[in-house]
Amino acid sequence: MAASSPAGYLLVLALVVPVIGLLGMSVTALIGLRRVEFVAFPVLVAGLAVAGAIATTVAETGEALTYVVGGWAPPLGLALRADGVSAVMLAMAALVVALVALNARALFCADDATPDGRRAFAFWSLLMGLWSALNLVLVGEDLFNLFVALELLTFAAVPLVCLDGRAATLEAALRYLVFALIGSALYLLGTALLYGRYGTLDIGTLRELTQPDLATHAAVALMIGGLMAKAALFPLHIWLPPAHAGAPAPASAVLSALVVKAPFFLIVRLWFDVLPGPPSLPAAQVLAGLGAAAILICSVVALRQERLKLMIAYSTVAQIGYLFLMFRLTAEPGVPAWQTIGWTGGMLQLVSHAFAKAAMFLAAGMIAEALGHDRIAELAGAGRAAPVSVFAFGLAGLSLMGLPPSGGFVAKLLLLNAATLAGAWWIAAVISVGGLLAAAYVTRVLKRAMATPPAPLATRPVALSRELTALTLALVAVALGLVPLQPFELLAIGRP
Amino acid sequence: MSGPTLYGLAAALLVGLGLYGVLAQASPLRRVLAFNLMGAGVFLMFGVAARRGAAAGLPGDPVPQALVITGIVVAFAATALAVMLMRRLAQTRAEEAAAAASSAPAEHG
Amino acid sequence: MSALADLFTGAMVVAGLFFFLAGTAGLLRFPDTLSRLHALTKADTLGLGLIVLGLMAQAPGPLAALKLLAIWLIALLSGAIAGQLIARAARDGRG
Amino acid sequence: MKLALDAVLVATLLVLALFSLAARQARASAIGFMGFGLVLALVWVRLGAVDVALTEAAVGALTGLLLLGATSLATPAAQPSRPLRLALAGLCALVAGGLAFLVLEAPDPAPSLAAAAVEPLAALDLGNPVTAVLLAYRALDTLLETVVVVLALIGIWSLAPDADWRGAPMVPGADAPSPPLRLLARLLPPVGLVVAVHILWIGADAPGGKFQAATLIAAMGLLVLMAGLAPAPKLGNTRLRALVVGGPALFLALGLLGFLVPGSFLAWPEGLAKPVIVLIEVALTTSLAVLLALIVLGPGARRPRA
Repeated sequence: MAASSPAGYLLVLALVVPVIGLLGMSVTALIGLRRVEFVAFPVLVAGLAVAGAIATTVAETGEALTYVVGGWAPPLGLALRADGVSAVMLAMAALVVALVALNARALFCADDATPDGRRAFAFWSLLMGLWSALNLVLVGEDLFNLFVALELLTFAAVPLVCLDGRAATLEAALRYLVFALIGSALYLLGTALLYGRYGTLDIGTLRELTQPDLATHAAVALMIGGLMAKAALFPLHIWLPPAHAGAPAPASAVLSALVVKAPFFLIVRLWFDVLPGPPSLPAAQVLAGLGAAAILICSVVALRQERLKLMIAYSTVAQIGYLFLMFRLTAEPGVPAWQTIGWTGGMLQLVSHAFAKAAMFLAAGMIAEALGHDRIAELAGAGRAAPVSVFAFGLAGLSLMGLPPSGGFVAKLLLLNAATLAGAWWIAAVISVGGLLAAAYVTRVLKRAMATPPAPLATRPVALSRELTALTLALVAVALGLVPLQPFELLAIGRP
Repeated sequence: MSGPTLYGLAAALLVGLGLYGVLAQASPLRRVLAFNLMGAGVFLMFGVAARRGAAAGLPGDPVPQALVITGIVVAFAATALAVMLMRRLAQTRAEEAAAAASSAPAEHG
Repeated sequence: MSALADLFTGAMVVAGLFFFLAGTAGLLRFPDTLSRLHALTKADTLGLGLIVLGLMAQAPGPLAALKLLAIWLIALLSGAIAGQLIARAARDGRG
Repeated sequence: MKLALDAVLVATLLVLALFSLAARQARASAIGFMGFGLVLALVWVRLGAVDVALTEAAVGALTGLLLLGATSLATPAAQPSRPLRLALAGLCALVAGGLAFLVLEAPDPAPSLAAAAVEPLAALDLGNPVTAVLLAYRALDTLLETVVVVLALIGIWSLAPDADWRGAPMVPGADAPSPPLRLLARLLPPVGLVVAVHILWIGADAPGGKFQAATLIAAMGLLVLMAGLAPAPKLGNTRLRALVVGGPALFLALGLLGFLVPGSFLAWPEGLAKPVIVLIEVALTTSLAVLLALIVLGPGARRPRA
């Protein structure tokens, strides 16, 4: 196992900086601050700097960063590692968290000692915990350490859903928790089987050891099954729409853009780094088939929603479906997965969806604040009340539809090409139909929002600076469309 | 049959029982209880691996034993969060029902 | 000496188990909460005491024997008070 | 003879598991689960994992307390349809059967890190390899796990109504404590504290350690509160908050100091490993005891008006 890289300490900082913020927030009075968000902002700046430093180091050296914690080399100790994909996703998470935080500042700014302080204290503390957990998922190399990361993520995400304390959102949070716990239990079960079989949980060590036998396949299947429930892959998605629609808009943005990507990322790790030998085509077909079903069915369901936030939540389930197509599209005989365009397409879909979806939820939140509701049928006038937000919503929609110029366009084009190359015509057809359905549900909202209201509306003004955070996220999603249309070097760094 | 194998089979049964309970029970409280049974089965799987890996004069491999200790504490935290969510849900439902009952006649009357 | 100690331990543990058995039979057979409680707490306290006494003969040193005794005392205390609490709950109609 | 004992334990364990799943009354099922936890602790002893047995016995009791306190919430809800239940039962039987097959087919000799874990013990000056795993080899797991517990507490606090969130939580029974309970709450805590300190202190060399000690202290604290001997603390209290985060903060700070000496995160300086580990364990025990007790007490609440 490799020793620590010179800049490996950055990986530790990525985990630890948000934790310092989290601990500090509980004792704001002790450190002389009256408001929780005063702790959050220095932490956000530091975290952004760390993520940026990791990304540039990995890109410049062309090698993965590694760190051996405490000097105890695996398999006894724990290692952290960031390859090209991890570095990109760390930067993505930091950017989304920071922009969402800028948007949330006005919503969660109460003094810690006041009654309203509950929401502010909970939101910022949980956001910090969530960010640390995400970073650990992205850099962890030990399957049990990753289990702890998943639990940290669950405990941060679930209470965010029911911050408003209504019975409906509490119920959504409880259902989310039950699904997440079943997922963790199955994941841990697979981990136990792998330890019993190989005596190590370090992914780097397992890669060398795993044999294509029943125990290994059963263990990985259990783990992937559990992670599928956490990633809300169809038909295990039923917890997601009420949870993501019930949370306050900034929380929804983080949950939909980042939290569901963490279990998906772990499935990718298990699939490509733990499973021995070339991936089996039938299993890839099953995952891709479920992804395709998610795209078709949940896009149609999104089209029929009456609430804007519920529609966006169903769109999340559909867009997650695209990610699972990747398992079929990277299975080219004789070519390592990360040199296929399916790999680039899948990863690009992941990143561009994160920015687009965060933008969309923030924009929806601003529109709901301006109008006082989020019923799609009564959106007329939104274009005048919150023009920047509606524009951001439209831009983000481009990415979901897969129209140029946007990251979603390039991602879906790459996936489409990969499907054609692999001869998987049904996947190509699903991608095309999915784009049309997304266009239908996005334009449905835009048309209503741009219409003139029948009577003059009483709207509340919304701060332009907050609208601009949504717009920035949407612009990043668009700018991702400039990524070259070929296997992308950065995403292959550090692959074996 | 050896002791660890026996406990391994018990662990397999507990996982099956717990999983069925989590999936098929209707009441959230029983689901949480079943989740704990399933968790116990999973931890026992680690325990059996630890016992089978006894070496160097130890009664068991200490690494999985330590993992189980961490896991037990995490499972406790999960149970607590679930129970508190249920409690709050019951309170809020009662409050919302009372509010609806008191406001409904006013609106129509 | 050790054979004698083993014999003592065996006899005490068997006697203790007998009281546990009797207490459990009472728990299962008696009609109402108070009499069940009566059977259970009395018999189990004595049963545990006998077993502890038997095991003290096997203890490696006086400190370990004292620890065993302490266990019995704590069980005695908490058993008595738990019995009281359950009886009160039963009296108040919460049992 | 020993196998017979194992068989009896396994049978009891499974019967209690079935009972707690199938019992009609929610309270019976919670009590069945507490019994299950006790038998499970014995099973851990039989598996040569005394540390785990102590943790299971201590934490299992708190879990049982939580479930028992929630039995009034068991609302009758619609069961899934019969065909669906049959399908689920089939699926679960398949999982259990597959696992049983894998248990029988487990590799022999089993892979193990026991030898690797024992080798550095002398340099760390520790006698208990489990403590070495928790606080040296895999210290990051333990650090993050305490953060998990802190986060769970914050999540629970966030469930409070706005007006009460910094107030004291409700303590069941504290308004009208019975005299015998007050007596117990006066007699038991000193004994419990001594036992907890003992368990913590020997943890470096023998089975025991911070989780077990912290759970015991938390239970003593809960007993005192439930007997009405002390009022529940206000959750907004800065000193209480400092107690909650103090342990994890010290652990993290010492871990970061490792960057300077001996040069790695969560590495302990040569020769000082044992004092540092004992210091962390003491600090974590204090924080975890407060954390666990507060988690059981729940979010801030208003006292119902008499």
